[in-house]
Amino acid sequence: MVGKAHPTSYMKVGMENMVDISVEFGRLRLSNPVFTASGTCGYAGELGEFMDLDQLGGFVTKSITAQPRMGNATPRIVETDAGMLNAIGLANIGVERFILEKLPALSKIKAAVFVNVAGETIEEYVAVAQNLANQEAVAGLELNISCPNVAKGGISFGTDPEQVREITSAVKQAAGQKMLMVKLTPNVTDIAVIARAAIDAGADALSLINTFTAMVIDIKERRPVLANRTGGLSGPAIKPIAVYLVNKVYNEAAKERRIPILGMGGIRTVSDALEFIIAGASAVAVGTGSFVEPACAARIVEGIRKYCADNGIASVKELVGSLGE
Amino acid sequence: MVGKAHPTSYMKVGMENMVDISVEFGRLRLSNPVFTASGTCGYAGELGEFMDLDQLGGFVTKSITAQPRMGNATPRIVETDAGMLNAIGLANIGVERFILEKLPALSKIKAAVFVNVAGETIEEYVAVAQNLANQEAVAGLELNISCPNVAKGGISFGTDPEQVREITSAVKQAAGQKMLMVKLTPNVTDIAVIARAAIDAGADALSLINTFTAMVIDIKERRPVLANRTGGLSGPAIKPIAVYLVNKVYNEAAKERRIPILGMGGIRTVSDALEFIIAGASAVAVGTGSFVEPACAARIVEGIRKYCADNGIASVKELVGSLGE
Amino acid sequence: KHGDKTTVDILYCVVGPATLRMTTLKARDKVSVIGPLGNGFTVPEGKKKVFLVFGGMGTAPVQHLAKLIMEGRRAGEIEIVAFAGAKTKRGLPFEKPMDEISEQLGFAIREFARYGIESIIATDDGSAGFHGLVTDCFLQWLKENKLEANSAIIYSCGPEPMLAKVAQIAGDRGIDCQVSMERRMACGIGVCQSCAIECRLEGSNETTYKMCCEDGPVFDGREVVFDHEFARIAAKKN
Amino acid sequence: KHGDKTTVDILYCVVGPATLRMTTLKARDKVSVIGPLGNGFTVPEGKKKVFLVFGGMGTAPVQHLAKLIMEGRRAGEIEIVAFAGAKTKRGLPFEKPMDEISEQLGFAIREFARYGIESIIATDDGSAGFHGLVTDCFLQWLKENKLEANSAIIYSCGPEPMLAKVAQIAGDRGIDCQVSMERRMACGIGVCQSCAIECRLEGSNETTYKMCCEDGPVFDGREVVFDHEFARIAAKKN
Ligand SMILES: Cc1cc2nc3c(=O)[nH]c(=O)nc-3n(C[C@H](O)[C@H](O)[C@H](O)COP(=O)(O)OP(=O)(O)OC[C@H]3O[C@@H](n4cnc5c(N)ncnc54)[C@H](O)[C@@H]3O)c2cc1C
Ligand SMILES: Cc1cc2nc3c(=O)[nH]c(=O)nc-3n(C[C@H](O)[C@H](O)[C@H](O)COP(=O)(O)OP(=O)(O)OC[C@H]3O[C@@H](n4cnc5c(N)ncnc54)[C@H](O)[C@@H]3O)c2cc1C
Ligand SMILES: Cc1cc2nc3c(=O)[nH]c(=O)nc-3n(C[C@H](O)[C@H](O)[C@H](O)COP(=O)(O)O)c2cc1C
Ligand SMILES: Cc1cc2nc3c(=O)[nH]c(=O)nc-3n(C[C@H](O)[C@H](O)[C@H](O)COP(=O)(O)O)c2cc1C
Ligand code: FES
Ligand code: FES
Repeated sequence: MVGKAHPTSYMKVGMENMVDISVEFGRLRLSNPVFTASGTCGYAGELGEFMDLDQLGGFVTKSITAQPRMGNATPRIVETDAGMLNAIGLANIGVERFILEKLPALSKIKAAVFVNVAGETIEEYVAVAQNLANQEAVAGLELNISCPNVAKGGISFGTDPEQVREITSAVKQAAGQKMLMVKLTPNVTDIAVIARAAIDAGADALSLINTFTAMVIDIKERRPVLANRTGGLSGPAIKPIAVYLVNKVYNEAAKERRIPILGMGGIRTVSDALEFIIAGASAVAVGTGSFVEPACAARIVEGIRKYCADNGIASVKELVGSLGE
Repeated sequence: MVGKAHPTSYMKVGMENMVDISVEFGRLRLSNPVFTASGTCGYAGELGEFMDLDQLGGFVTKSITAQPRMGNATPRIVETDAGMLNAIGLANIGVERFILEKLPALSKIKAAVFVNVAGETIEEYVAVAQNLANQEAVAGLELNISCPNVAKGGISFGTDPEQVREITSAVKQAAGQKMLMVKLTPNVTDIAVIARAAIDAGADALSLINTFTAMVIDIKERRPVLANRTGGLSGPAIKPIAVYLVNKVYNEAAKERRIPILGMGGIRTVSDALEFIIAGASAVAVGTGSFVEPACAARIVEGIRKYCADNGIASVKELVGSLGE
Repeated sequence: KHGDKTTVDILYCVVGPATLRMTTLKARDKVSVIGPLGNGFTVPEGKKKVFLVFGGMGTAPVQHLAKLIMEGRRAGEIEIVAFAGAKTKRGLPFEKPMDEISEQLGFAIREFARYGIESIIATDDGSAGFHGLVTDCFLQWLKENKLEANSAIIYSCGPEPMLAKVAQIAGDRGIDCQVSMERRMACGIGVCQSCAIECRLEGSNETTYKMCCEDGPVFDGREVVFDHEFARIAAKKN
Repeated sequence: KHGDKTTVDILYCVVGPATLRMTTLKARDKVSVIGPLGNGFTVPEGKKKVFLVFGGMGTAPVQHLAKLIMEGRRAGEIEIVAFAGAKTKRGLPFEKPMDEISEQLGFAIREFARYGIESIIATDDGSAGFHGLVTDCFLQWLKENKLEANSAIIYSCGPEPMLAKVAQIAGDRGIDCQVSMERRMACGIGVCQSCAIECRLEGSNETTYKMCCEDGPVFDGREVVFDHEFARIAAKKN
């Protein structure tokens, strides 16, 4: 059992250097299991002031679409108990400008770069994937079929196993050698069914969870606070649901197919990250947590190293899916 | 628009007495729209010390099954950010003892009494309903097809429209003249589909939401904190999702069929309750909020009266489903 | 600055969960602050007449601007007139009650009078100063006084409908105008796109979103698309 | 009680979110408290020898019990011996360091010595007092001393495995024993069924759940089903 070893601080110093926190994420080997989540860290440049991006295991960009998108009207966010709603509406500069203006900087960081791909039609998704397939700086694509904040596309692709299969295999083909990670929505009856559909259609990895569709009402005005009416709930509020879903997908879909999971939803501390890893995630992503503390992800990397050292765990890989009876 | 009228305090005092906070809930007329939620207020007697139960509009009992149930092993609960997980496992004294020991006291309160009915098979549900059909103290039944904390029955009935139809019509028949309210789970892809299935099969009212399946992991022991491994997430954390789902069910199922909704999920303040009412709930229930403050529901009743008075609203009925563009 | 310590005063108004949490802070609590973020008001060369038009808690930043100008190198060249708006007398965000004589002399607000700045108050209900909106009060002043538009500039901070009106007044008369905008912000550093402000692209009819946290909060009055119905319309279009 | 005010001391240990929040309270903050809830230790007539066996923060309630007994009407008839357990010397929840002479005299803990109560310390690592579990220390005392079981009673509070051991020791020797149990509680008033404790039904092999908040926290040592594997087993059965 963990927690019973009590090395002296001298030993700990030694241990921390000996601990291996690198992980295998499909065919990628990452220096550590911590990513930033899509939409919460821009295109990397902005965060550089607050944290050394080389410390991250992976970096996921804001969703990119074939054409630039202005996004929704404001208010686009509202705070809730232990969480927030957002309805940004996939505001982004479009894949062409992304490649020209943002990718060069991204190519310099050590973290594995995943570009989050979104669209309103399968063709749009495919177009973005084709554009990125030959970009060396890109380690993989994250297929966003789970955005609750756009009228067309987005989540509607992610709730029906048949559509998941179709879009996944289309994008897989377009993505060439790039690793394809499919991002799942929690707004479904059985997430394992969707996970298996994605895997069957060629997904190399799964990421979960995206946000829950939700609403906050201004009781004075008697209308929704967000201009988009609804938004996606993220943050610590959803963490226990996210941990459960990661464990479910791990047990019922990912484990036997050896498909790695990127777990997220409310991660803010080392202990939150470890819950996801123990539940079955090979890596974790920090989203809303970065708003409260821009260097949150980097702090978690160090915390994981310390946890392993303190508990005599030689490699963080031992922890993945180690949830006991 | 609300919030623009500024009566003097003298007028307010007058207004508060003139305001009508009674609601029609199907064919029941309730003195006000506030209930206690199933499982969070026992069988009423226990709460009597902390609040005058006659102040409530409605009272929903803990789930009752055909046979007594001991419930799950402990720990049965764990606190989370702005919420809690529970896995009580439908511990209850069984319908026979309930009628003998608990119903007499319940028959004395003015609030409309709904008995929450649960089971592992349709036959069990029917048996409980038959036992209650002739009890005068019972205003209606709440059909719990959404409990995530039992191995058999519970939520499995509530996620498939076909099963919802089957169990609803079976219990409807057994329930005789009693009002039948069906309690929906949020753990589905499209809650409106389930809502329509219940209505088609004879539901007189809908209540939502029950809890979200969730998990908290003890990272030292590397196992779930709850003995049942998973539990149901309730409390303020889930409120924005619950408000959205109530609004969705109202717009896509309940409104045109004139089926009242009992809205719940994280209600703790007057303003929370009003969000649900504006979203489309004819009445609201306080669950986890009663643990923090046993008299929470009664305080909300007074707050609703005050809100109406302050805003020149003659009847709370005007607010139901009044969400604007 | 006191020796090796820097002291910062934070003037805030409780409007939501974050500011409510701030009230629970006690002495010696540690808070982590990222800043300064975004831009600020700028005073272009050649400006001789400065108008401050503000309402509610919008007072805080313009009061600070007035202090900077009057303590700065160009203090001698610049004349400031401040217009403060509030719903009622009690809503004025100033500590001390006004004194009637100063008010008649045009120095209604002590915080400004300290720097010799003329100040005029408007209340929606007329319980103090001008009876009406602060923007109507400002308009009346403009009617009653001669002004060389080129060397004048308006700084405004407060509720958005007020900013819209001020920007319109400025636009109509060709007076430069800087407005300090407000949006709900999640990250404050330009990564989340939550604080979008619709802005006109120069020399075109098209608009783009700028980020209030990074590109603002101060924008040129001509640039911002103030359309209160915009939010609703856009939402319906989707 | 001070005049018309009643003062209550709350001794608590930070173990989770609720106790952590308690640390943020400041003087004059208002808190709403419901209580007292549940039962407490009772001292049946005829008891002459009282053993207190406790560990960690379980010290708080038994220390209070000792005070009540020694200040009560039967103080003269009753003799108390206290056994305090901790992992290490530093883990002992007492304010002042022990003094060696008192320790040799059997009055290791000042808080008890004040009332003339004999006290013995056990630490898991032997850094103070007896080297080993507090229950082994207690067992050794029982071996070395004569005791009339009927007129003795044991009160215990602390980690559940310790309570289980104490209850077993008591059961084996026919000594009355009251254990103060702990469960995660949501409501505290018997409505939510979260704090279940499996108890034997008298005169049968069956068990039932009692509620720690309402029927406890103090239970008869014979009544409680201490089975650490129970939780897991039951979970698997479902
Ligand atoms: C860059 C920036 C800095 C800020 N700094 C601070 C700060 O340091 N501290 C802080 O607490 N807040 C600050 N704010 C918040 C902001 O000032 C307030 O949200 C805003 O002023 C509303 O305040 P209020 O509700 O008190 O105003 P209200 O009392 O609602 O309105 C004040 C006055 O504005 C005028 N007005 C209102 N509506 C209209 C209309 N339709 N047309 C014309 N005029 C109108 C009227 O004269 C009215 O009396 C800042 C905002 C920004 C953008
Ligand atoms: C009615 C009631 C009242 C309470 N009152 C308070 C209160 O006022 N304030 C408060 O903060 N908490 C209170 N508690 C909490 C409770 O006392 C603690 O959760 C518990 O004592 C654990 O404390 P610890 O972690 O410090 O003990 P630990 O340091 O983990 O253990 C202390 C000692 O217990 C013994 N022990 C441990 N494991 C075993 C074993 N397997 N076998 C035999 N002996 C063992 C050992 O001697 C050990 O050194 C109360 C609990 C109850 C039920
Ligand atoms: C402001 C904001 C913007 C987001 N934008 C995107 C996006 O563009 N694409 C996407 O796939 N997910 C997006 N997400 C979802 C996050 O990547 C993440 O899945 C979710 O927020 C849960 O994690 P968290 O609780 O740590 O934030 C966004 C989340 C937030 C809060
Ligand atoms: C401790 C606990 C026990 C519950 N037991 C039941 C139950 O027996 N039957 C049921 O239908 N719902 C049960 N619920 C769900 C609540 O009735 C309610 O639907 C849910 O908690 C959301 O509301 P809240 O956030 O206000 O608690 C229980 C909830 C809690 C927290
Ligand atoms: S607050 Fe995040 S971009 Fe401005
Ligand atoms: S804590 Fe609710 S029944 Fe004991």
